[in-house]
Amino acid sequence: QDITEFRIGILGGENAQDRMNSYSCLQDYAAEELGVEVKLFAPADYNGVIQGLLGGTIDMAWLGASAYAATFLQDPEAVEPVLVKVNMDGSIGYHSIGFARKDAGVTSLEDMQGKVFGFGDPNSTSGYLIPSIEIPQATGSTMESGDYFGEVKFTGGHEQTIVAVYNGDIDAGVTWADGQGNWEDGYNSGALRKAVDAGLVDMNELVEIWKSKVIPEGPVVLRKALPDEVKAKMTALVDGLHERDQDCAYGVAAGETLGFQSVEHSTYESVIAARQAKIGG
Amino acid sequence: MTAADLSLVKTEADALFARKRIFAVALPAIVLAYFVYIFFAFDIAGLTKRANWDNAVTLASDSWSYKTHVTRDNRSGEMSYAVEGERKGAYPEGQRPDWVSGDDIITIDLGGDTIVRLLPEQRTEIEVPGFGLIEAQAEGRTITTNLPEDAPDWINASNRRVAITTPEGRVTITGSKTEVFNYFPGWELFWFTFDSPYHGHGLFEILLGDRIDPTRPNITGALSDWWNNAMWRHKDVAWAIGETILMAFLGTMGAAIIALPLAFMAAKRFAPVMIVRAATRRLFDFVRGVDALIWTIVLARAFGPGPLTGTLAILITDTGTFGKIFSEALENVDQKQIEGVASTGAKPLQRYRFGVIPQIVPILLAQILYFLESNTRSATIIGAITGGGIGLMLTQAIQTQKDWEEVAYYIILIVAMVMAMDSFSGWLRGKLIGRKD
Amino acid sequence: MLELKSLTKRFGDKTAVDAATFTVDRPMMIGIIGRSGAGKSTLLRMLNRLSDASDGEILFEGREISSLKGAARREWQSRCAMIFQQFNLVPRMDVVSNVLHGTLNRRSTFATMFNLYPQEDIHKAIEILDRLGIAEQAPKRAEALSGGQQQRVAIARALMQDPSIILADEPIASLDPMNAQIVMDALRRIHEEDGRMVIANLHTLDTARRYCDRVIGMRDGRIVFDGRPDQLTTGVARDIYGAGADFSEAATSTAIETLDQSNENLVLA
Amino acid sequence: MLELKSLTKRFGDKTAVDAATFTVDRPMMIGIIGRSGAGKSTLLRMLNRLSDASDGEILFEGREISSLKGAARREWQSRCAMIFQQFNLVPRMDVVSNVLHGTLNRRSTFATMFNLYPQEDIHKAIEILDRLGIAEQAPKRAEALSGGQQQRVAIARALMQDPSIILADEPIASLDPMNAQIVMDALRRIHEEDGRMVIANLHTLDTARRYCDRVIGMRDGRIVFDGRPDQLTTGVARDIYGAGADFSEAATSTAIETLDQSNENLVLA
Amino acid sequence: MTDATLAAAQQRQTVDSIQNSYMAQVQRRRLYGGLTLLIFVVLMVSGFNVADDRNAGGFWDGLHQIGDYPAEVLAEAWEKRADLPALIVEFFPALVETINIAAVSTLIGAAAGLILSLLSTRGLARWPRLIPVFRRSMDIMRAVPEIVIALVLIFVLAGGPVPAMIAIAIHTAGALGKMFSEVAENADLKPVEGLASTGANWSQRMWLGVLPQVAPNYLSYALLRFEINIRASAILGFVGAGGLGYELRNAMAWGPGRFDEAAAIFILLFGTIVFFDQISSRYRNRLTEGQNA
Ligand SMILES: Nc1ncnc2c1ncn2[C@@H]1O[C@H](COP(=O)(O)OP(=O)(O)OP(=O)(O)O)[C@@H](O)[C@H]1O
Ligand SMILES: Nc1ncnc2c1ncn2[C@@H]1O[C@H](COP(=O)(O)OP(=O)(O)OP(=O)(O)O)[C@@H](O)[C@H]1O
Ligand SMILES: [Mg+2]
Ligand SMILES: [Mg+2]
Repeated sequence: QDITEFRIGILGGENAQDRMNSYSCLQDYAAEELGVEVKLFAPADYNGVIQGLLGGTIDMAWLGASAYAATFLQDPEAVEPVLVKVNMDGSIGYHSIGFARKDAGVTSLEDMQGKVFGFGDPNSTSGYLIPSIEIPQATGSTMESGDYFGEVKFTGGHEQTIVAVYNGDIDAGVTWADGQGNWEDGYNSGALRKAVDAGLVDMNELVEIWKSKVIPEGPVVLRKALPDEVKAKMTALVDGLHERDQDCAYGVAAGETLGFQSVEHSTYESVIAARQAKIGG
Repeated sequence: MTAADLSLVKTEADALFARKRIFAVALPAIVLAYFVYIFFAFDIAGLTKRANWDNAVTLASDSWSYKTHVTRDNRSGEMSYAVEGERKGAYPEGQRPDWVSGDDIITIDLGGDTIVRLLPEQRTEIEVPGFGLIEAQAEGRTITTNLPEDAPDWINASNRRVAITTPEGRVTITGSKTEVFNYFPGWELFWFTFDSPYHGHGLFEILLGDRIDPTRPNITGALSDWWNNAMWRHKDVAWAIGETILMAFLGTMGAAIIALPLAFMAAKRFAPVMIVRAATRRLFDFVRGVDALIWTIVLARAFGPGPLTGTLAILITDTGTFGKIFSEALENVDQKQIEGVASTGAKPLQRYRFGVIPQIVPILLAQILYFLESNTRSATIIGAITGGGIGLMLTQAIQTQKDWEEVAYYIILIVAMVMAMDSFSGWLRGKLIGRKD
Repeated sequence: MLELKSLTKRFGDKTAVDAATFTVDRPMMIGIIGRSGAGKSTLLRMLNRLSDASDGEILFEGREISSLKGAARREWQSRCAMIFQQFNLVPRMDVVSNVLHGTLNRRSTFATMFNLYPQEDIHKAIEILDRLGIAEQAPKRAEALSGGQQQRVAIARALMQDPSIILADEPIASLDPMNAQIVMDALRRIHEEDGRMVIANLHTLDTARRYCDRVIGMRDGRIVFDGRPDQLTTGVARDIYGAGADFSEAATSTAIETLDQSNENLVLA
Repeated sequence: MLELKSLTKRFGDKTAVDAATFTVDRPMMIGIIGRSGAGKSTLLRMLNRLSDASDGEILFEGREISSLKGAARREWQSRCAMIFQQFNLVPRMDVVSNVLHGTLNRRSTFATMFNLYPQEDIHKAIEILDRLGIAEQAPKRAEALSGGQQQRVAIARALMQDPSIILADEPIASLDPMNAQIVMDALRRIHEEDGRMVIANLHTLDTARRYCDRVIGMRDGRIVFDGRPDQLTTGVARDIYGAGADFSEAATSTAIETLDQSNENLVLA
Repeated sequence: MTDATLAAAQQRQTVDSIQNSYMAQVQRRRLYGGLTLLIFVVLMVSGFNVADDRNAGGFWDGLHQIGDYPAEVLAEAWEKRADLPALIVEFFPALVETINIAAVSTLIGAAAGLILSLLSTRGLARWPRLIPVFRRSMDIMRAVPEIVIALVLIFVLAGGPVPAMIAIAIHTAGALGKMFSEVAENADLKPVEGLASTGANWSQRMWLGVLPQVAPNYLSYALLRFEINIRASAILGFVGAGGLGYELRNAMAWGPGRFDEAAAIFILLFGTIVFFDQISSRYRNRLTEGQNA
């Protein structure tokens, strides 16, 4: 069957900056390639894109790992992952970073006993899902308030977590970073780096207290119901974007990358399992 | 009046005033007690300590100023110059701000005698008047400086990172790069970005002067470059505002059109069947109570993101509100007019048309126009969730902690938009209903 | 031509109209008098079929009226115009439109929804207004008119229906004496010139005496008097109004002369 | 003790009071007459400093009044009570509170908010009410009182201020003759018993003649007459009112006798 | 005789001219009415098309899916219905926070609105020259969406109820200020003048002369605002300012597995809104009726 238009959803949060703008080159290429109108959608809410993919109103999106898991768990037949971003060092992952204020005397998770700990957005992979699974493994107790930590809060997002830790509202929190480069720069990319660049925090005041295992970057997904030909074209387009137009690839990937490589559903099974576990518990 | 009577009146009056005093004291006392409870419930005491006024100052000053980044990559030694450190604001190859000079030794004049020199071998010198010369050198990840142990609090130095904040600008040095921020008042590149030939030309020059870009007339060229400004995105902003107003307009009007017939079903006088009436009223309560924000989520599944979803969310909520207001207006209509029309043998629809509609039209119009204005505000928020309109741009700008001048710009636009809608609806109300605001 | 057979209206326990029976064999001008609550309005409303009778029959030219339903009932209403004490116009619409409401029964619902009336109707409406001496008010909103003018608009609406009967429920009760006279004169003229039957509830004796060919007196829902105006003596009036010996007609009078007199007194004093 | 020196008030082009000049050397009861728009109200409002004079001076016991500002002005107002045609009470509050408002100038805002009036003031208020014959009304809401009673509450409020001057702007214009007399009697009694100066705008000649020691006539903002009541002949009155030969005093009279007569006529008619 | 016909002719003429001018008026009205209707319909239709076109999914395509999401939520909530009471208890503190935000901001906003309204009403203003200043500032307070203030304040005050409270209070002050001053404009000035003549100061005049008159209307508007503010505080929670709205968004965004929580929070929120809606409309009716009586 034919499609009359192609709709790309752009997810908010972790990698977003001028998203619509950065994607407009991709929009042009896709329109050229597919011969139909291509539209971009960037709802501020994670859930908007997920609902769009589930409801069939969004055809392609670059999801976070947890958002992909959420989509898969609600309807395994809705989307398939096709590509993933490759970092400058060739890896396809990033980390959840636990951090605290230096002058609070916290340098590791052990020091956090009885103190206030902050997650970001409960739908975020690095801001909630992964740390909520891995930190209890490290501490040996649950994440319930009063169990190991004195209190566990949700701040609402990476930015809020950073501000809250920096201001001393909470003793430690988690956010994401690529784990490349140096701590004092806030790593090469990530929420900390942006806060540093904006002049909101000084990395001298912060210390890293925990770092997760590598988390796979979220996949570019296509709706399964799309015609195979369309899927193939779009996969090829995004895959070859790096070679075709460096600037465009920079914009779409929100930073320097080595391009995209193809990815399987199996890469995300651990994240899906983590999310599944959350539902169960 | 006898003396006895009079003293009786006096005691009564005393009692009256005693009562009034108790009442006058009791009410504020209750409110005060509530505030005390809130003081602790909201932890106001802790909050005043935690409040980060530095952030407030940073944000406030950023909203009316911009900074130009001068960055040296301490590994490659490459220099870059960019407004707000953004690619779109980067100076074209070979150009740089006029307060930067030198080739081997790059001298950055931050003004007020504050001078930064970027020397070879990742060395940096900073002259701060009244403090002296600060020297720093990056080797690998380590920074060595000539700073004393007890540096003043505008310097934050460790062996990995040095940050110096002066009134003239900011310098941060890490192993990977040295960044100098120079602050200027105003919204740079608001009209044209660096890649536009019109950058740096005044209004008169563009309007009256010679052709700047030989391929295009000045006015059209300048307009199009301004309209397509990549930094401030005037075109997208205009579309976004249009989309926001569109959502408010369609949602409000659509709701009014749907609510009017339904309101008849909820009004006692027109729907004698109790069950129909109660059912319609509960329906109104329900759609109103759920709230537009939740509707956006429900609707996102069916329609995906976009302005239509926002429109429908407003439409559904307001159908409930209008339904309630309209049916109340219908309950209060004057029976005389209806009877007058009915007595001529008019058919039911005609009775409504002439007996009822003329009476409720002023109330309806006033309410619809009032909601049009308030929905413009709601549409800003709803747009942020459903992915449309100026609200999305604003929340994005805030959340990504981008430049606050952009945030300030959007806020001003939103306020202007809502105020414009407010006066427009007030004007229209005056036109249609006649005076009374 | 009009016959009422023990027409009765009950509101719960209360019998507002109690077996009213009378016959009118030619178009006349009939006044119904009685004190407040006697059932006058209720009677007229049953005649116009604004409310249903609890019992009894109404026959007009042999046809049973009180059981008509739906379109037939509306058709009857269009032949039996009603004028109200409070005028019951649509105040926000202009005078001509209000008069044109008299044609609603004949016109399609669709056209009237958009306020579309044939030109000849509009012309006729203005002519009727002219006949009542208020043609200049035609384009004004009804609410901008004085009480007397509004009542004449109501009469114009009634005439627009081209009715066989005009019912008037205390048409002058909320008017000053001057306007009251104009309105009653208009009703009388319509009766005389067009030969239409007019039944008017009146709350003053002298108006009834002066304008009507026949007077019906009601008390507590029952018809207690039915005769020529000259048969209406003060004694009979006392019966109808249930008043004691201190009953003075002047207290209910709206005639201009009497009042003029007291006005003059005021001015001269 | 009170001296006006070419006191003038202009509203845009219009000169409402035009160089009014007069001197009062001892507490008297003064009536100001003149037809509607003559500037009587404006004059009193300037005296009380409710509005500012455009030109001229007011001196009271040698002190310049018309340039006072802020607290000093309010202090003057508390010494110079004003009574209005429409009473200007707080309708939703009880009578005693309304009387106590006369002490506001002495009370802080805080005390007012919490109704902290000293007991002696409350008792004094009731005594004043009793003096005016309305002590029984003390706990009622002001709006529940008749016009004459409300005006007496207003006088009580004025007395509560313990003022040197009482200004009254047509105090009886909205009262019936019966109540008018009671109110004027009260004002006269206050003047005589307490020795306070009373200046009253009056729109009827006979009231002025009957109650005042001195009458000032205004026309088009200017003072055209200033003398004893007995100097106020019909000719002078014609000048003040600018009336033609058809001028009849009765038309503006509120005396009870004349009106009673016309009322009777109405009843008898 | 000729006189009579002449008069009749003249009469005829005036009627003719009235008929003509009225017909002209009717034509004009029909034209304008038709045009307005046309413009409105065109605006609606084209507006709808634009919105439909710029949306991800089309209106007609999506219509049949409208029940999908609620169905999922309800199905899961029904499955776990046994947990609902426990969840409702669990989220109750968040509800209290939401209501507290609304109550405090209504109180503060109404107090500010009260003062602003008096200061910006002709005839009552303390400084008549500053009326435009106060009016404009109310306009601005009203125009800034709460979410904007809240999001900005979060950076200074960190998360929690206070930014939301301040944001709503500011908006409330502007909105109530306007409504209040409309009421105050119609207040009877006689008592105020009466008090002024005794030497009462501005606050005494307002407290005794104006407030008793306007109190019922003010109270009724404030109640209406309170109800609106409960909604607003829930919405602000939605974008991260604490309270019940935030919990709801988290639960809904998480998707299956926490739909039972979503349902519980929804029941709480909906119940609260309806509850206060009913209470406030009852009291408002009482207040305004009591005044007319
Ligand atoms: N809808 C109603 N429901 C109950 N009782 C009614 C109703 N309408 C009228 N009544 C009662 O019926 C009686 C007759 O009322 P009706 O209005 O016919 O009297 P009336 O003679 O027209 O009096 P008025 O001069 O006051 O108009 C009155 O006692 C009235 O209370
Ligand atoms: N606030 C105002 N603005 C403009 N003109 C005013 C104002 N107040 C009064 N005037 C004018 O000043 C003139 C004098 O008015 P004033 O009220 O003093 O007359 P008066 O003698 O008290 O009349 P009345 O018997 O009607 O109360 C009138 O022509 C009036 O129109
Ligand atoms: Mg009646
Ligand atoms: Mg006056």
